[in-house]
Amino acid sequence: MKRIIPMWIAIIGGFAMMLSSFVPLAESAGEMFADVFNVVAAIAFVLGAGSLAKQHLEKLSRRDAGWGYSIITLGSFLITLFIGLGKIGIHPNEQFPQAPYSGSNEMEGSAFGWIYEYMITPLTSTMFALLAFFVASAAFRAFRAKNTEAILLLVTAFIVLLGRTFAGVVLTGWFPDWASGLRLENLSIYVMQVFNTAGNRAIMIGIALGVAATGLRILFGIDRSWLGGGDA
Amino acid sequence: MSSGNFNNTNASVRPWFERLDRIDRRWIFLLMFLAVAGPILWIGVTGKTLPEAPTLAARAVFEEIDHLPARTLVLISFDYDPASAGELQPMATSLVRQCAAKNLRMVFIALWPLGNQVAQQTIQDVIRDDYPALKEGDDFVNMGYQAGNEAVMKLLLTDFAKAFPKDSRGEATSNIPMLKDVKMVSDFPLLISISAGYPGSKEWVQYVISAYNEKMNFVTGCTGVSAPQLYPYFPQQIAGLLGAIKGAAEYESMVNASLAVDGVATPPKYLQAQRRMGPQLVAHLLMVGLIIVGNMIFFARKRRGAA
Amino acid sequence: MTRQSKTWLVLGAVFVALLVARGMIGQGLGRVYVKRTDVTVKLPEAAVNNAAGAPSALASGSTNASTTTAATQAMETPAAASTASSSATTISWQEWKQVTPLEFNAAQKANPAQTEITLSWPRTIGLWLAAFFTLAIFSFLYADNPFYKIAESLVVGVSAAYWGVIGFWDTLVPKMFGALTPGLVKSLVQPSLVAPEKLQQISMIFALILGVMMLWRLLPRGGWISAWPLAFIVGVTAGLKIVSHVESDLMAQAAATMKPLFVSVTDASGATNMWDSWWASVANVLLVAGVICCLAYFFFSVEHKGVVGGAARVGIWYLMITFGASFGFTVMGRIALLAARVEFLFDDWLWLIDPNHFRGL
Amino acid sequence: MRITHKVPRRIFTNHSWKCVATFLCMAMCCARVFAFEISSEMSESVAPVTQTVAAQDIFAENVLAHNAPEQDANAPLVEPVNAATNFNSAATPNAMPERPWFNIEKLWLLLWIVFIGGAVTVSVWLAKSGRPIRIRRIAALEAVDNAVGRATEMGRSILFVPGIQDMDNIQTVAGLTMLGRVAKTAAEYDATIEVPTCRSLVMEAARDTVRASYLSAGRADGFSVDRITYITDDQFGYVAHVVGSMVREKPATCFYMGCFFAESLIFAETGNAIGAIQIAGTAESSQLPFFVAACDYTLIGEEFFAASAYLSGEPAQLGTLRGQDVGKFAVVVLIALGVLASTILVMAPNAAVVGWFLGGLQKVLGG
Repeated sequence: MKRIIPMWIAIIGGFAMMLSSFVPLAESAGEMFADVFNVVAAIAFVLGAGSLAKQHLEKLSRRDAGWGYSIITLGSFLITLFIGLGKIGIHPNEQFPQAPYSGSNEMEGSAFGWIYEYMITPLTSTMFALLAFFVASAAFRAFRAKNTEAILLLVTAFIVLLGRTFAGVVLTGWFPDWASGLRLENLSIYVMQVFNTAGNRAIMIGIALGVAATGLRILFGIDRSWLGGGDA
Repeated sequence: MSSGNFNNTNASVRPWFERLDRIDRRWIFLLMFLAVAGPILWIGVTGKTLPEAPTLAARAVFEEIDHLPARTLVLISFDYDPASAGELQPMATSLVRQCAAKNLRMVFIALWPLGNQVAQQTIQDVIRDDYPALKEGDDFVNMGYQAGNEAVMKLLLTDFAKAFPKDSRGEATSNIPMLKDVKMVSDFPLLISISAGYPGSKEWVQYVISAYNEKMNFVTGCTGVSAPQLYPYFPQQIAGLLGAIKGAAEYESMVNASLAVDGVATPPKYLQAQRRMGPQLVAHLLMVGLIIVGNMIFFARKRRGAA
Repeated sequence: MTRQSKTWLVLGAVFVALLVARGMIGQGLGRVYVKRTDVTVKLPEAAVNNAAGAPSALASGSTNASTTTAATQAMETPAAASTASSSATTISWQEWKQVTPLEFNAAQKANPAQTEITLSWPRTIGLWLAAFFTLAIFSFLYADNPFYKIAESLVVGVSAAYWGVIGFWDTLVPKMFGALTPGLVKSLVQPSLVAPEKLQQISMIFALILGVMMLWRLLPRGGWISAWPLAFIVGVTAGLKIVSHVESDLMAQAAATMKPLFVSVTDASGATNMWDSWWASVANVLLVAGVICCLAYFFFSVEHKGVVGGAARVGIWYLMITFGASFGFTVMGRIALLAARVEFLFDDWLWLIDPNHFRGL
Repeated sequence: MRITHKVPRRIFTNHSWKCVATFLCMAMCCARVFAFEISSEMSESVAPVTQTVAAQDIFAENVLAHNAPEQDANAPLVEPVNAATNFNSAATPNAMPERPWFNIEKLWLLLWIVFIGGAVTVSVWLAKSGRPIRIRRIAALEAVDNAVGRATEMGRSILFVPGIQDMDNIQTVAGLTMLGRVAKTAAEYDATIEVPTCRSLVMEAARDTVRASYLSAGRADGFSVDRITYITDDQFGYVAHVVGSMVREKPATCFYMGCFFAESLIFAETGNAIGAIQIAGTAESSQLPFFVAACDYTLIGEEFFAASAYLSGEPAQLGTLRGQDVGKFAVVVLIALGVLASTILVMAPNAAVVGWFLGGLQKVLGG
């Protein structure tokens, strides 16, 4: 019973939503679901926060290796939560001075804004910037002419990379007009227009069918592994 | 995250390619950092930028605007927000500068909520600061943001004033002198979109340009992420395309060259894209070099293995 | 001392020495200046009586927390003004906007005693912290180390709370509380709130029930009920995505592939341009063949042998070309990100370069 | 792989009646809609007629466009049709003042879904009735057992990252079904599996899934909730934690299954540096190049959605894969016909029948 009811909830919800896409009157059902989902996700944050607190408190109480870092995580979590939820130091919005909480947490000069600008932004954007290093090491290691597939991958990446720089333009810019299609920058546009379009199109068609089949497996009750059902 | 530790004891016995293949990847990281930091420092200190050789797609943007007669109406749509300003602002600045210098009449619109803000900023930086003779309402007008994404585009097909009933100052569209003869979007011979995603260039092509391909030309500047999706439309529907900071730099160099005055240095705000291309060039060359070295190792080892 | 810690020590020492040296020359190191503006806002007549109690609760917190330089003045802001005299119908506070060092220098030149533009200690400290974090994350490229661990622990704690706060103020308050307790939200948060529709209210009650079911897990008994909202979400997602993917991916992409294999391109004079026609035709042939071959690769119930096998092999080639091209195109964006961080270090923090002429170099 | 199941021939099994019932419902809806279309065309004579005329005009324009000197013939045939129809509907917004209960413009979309649903249903039914199903080898999935076994041998853990999106993304759902399979294998091999998640709801769903997998493997005692944790909703905050713990814990095997964005390469390169076996699967086509370059095995797009069914080895699930193939075959045939028709049309612009045929094909695909 504990698995049958959720399965039917999914089936009914899914088919109702599918049909609503075709009924003009219910066209906003998708948006409404998005709202409902966002609210549920926001409420479920309590569960995530609980898990976070639990793992670090356990680490602390066990005095695991690196428990000091758990203090940092927990402390920064609680402080940020307190400042943000209480809108500490936020003055009301100029348009609505009568509403004490009308100010935005993101406003310049607020404590929450400070945390965002000087902690979250540098930390996350530097993490993002690590990618520049990883593309280099991945290119060095993986782009080797081991077989036909690897050669195609490598040669295309090479052409596009070179075509994106001034050097590529200088290298092949002297090609006469009738062979202008072979200039690196045009070659990379050609690759994008033909091969990339073809590949992406097929991937998208495949994904659409894959999504449809996955969805139908769920809606027909064939696949219940997501339900914690293991095998049907 | 130390990768396989280099074994020093018998390093000298190994052939060069084996040593290079087992190179600690941290050396690659260091090279990458230098490839980016070096040019930034060099360009920052000397103020010089690297040369650009404009590609076909960027040249087309410049020529589309360049061949228009003075006083032509141009519709410029700001479809991005400050988050993608790093890539797109240099394009917007140069596009508006070229239009202002050519004395075209510019109509600004925004389909992104924050697009109006970046449009205002661009108008301030380029038109008000450097072309103070241009008058709002006669030579340019900012119609502000209009919600509705493609719905706005569809409305523009039939009725411009309905889509944008007033400008950002609050002036009714019917009272704006330069818009007197504008009924619908096809009254603009050129449409420019600076686009960071949805709604943007792709939607302009699908809803507006395909309907008026003979009457209107369309040029666009877009982020690196969306450029691959737009190339299939070039040059049929999109007459000119600026992709990412590279396209911006190429176009910027063309505009600067066409407006250069002897003895006067180009202000830094018109060099943003070319400045940012410095680290790109060196880092791309590094990547190309790494791929070549990687394959030299591969083939050297293969030959050794075969011998 | 191990070799690694020696390396760290030497690197650290060299770095600090360079930093001190940099601080001695030129204009020094990164600082942030702010400009103060006083804001006075009139309370709407009707609101004065209603809200008189509420703002005072917030009063002590209404200072601009990060700019403590002026905390003493700021302490006497909103509520102080509105509670001091019952007839007061205005509230006021101070705002601090960041300005360039150039503006600070100009203001100092004009009037050395000015207090309008000042050095902001909280923001300057923030700037240095940000620089420290940037370097701490970069240090991970060398090896895992305590600096990275500090940065990691901090970013996890801060960002988890950040998204929780965003979820509360940007989703729960306007959407759920706005629909269920519009009066409260109107008086405290968003006076411009539009009265919720019936349907909206029903959907939010539904959401609340689902949310409570999720939280039931925290109770010792009956946690199984949280499977219901999850099932609802999964089912509805499946239903929605089937429709949207079939429409925008399958149908639209297939329709776009129906291209003629033979095209004739005519130039301005009306004559057929053989060369261009040939290229355009080849492009279309390659495109159509590519789509079909790639689809052949994705066939599951047919062994990749014979014709299908050949087509699938060509399909894989197409996919590899696609991946190579995407890889090459993405590199530019990634390097731009690194360049932005390096520019932050060199420009905002070390004041080594000044590309935007903020310091008038 | 060749799976032959000898299942007793029972037509109305538990699943089939459900599938058949839902399929019948959908078919009935379509039939009703067809009837609606006919009756609406009969009653509202004005609007439909103008629309047909407009459609013909567009078509004529289209053919003209191919011969017009300044128009490049390479221009996609589809977009002008699309846009022009949209233009028409925008120009005459009041053609249908009342909102009908069915959006007639989406008729073909509904039929496509019914078609795919029907193909899946029939395939499942055939599979259940004992027809042998052949499924081609998917290397990445063949490697799953070995990869899990390796972790047990090395005494290290398995890392499973179910993407960075929430439960309203179908890729996350597909990732979780995959997690169910991997967790079951891990439970059988007695390997530990760590699942850091980026969303609270995903954490809860993953806990349910893994718990059930351990249960069905008969190792309920081996399950620990604490190995499935919430980190942070922030993309790069999450990445910072995961790569940090990767270099410290050094998992022997890493699975990346779900929706990924820029972090794909950070994970894959870090995993590579610690020498882990890496199996990735995503439908995010912009990230596939990075997984392909840096991981040992990658499930590309549709393969990722097929993974869970493939690993289950159940006839019903494998049947859905064949249903997918039927859909793909239909697409290939339609594309081939469309290409043929438009090619003929270029060579002989006056072939009205072919033009009409092509128009029909476009309509089938929502054009």
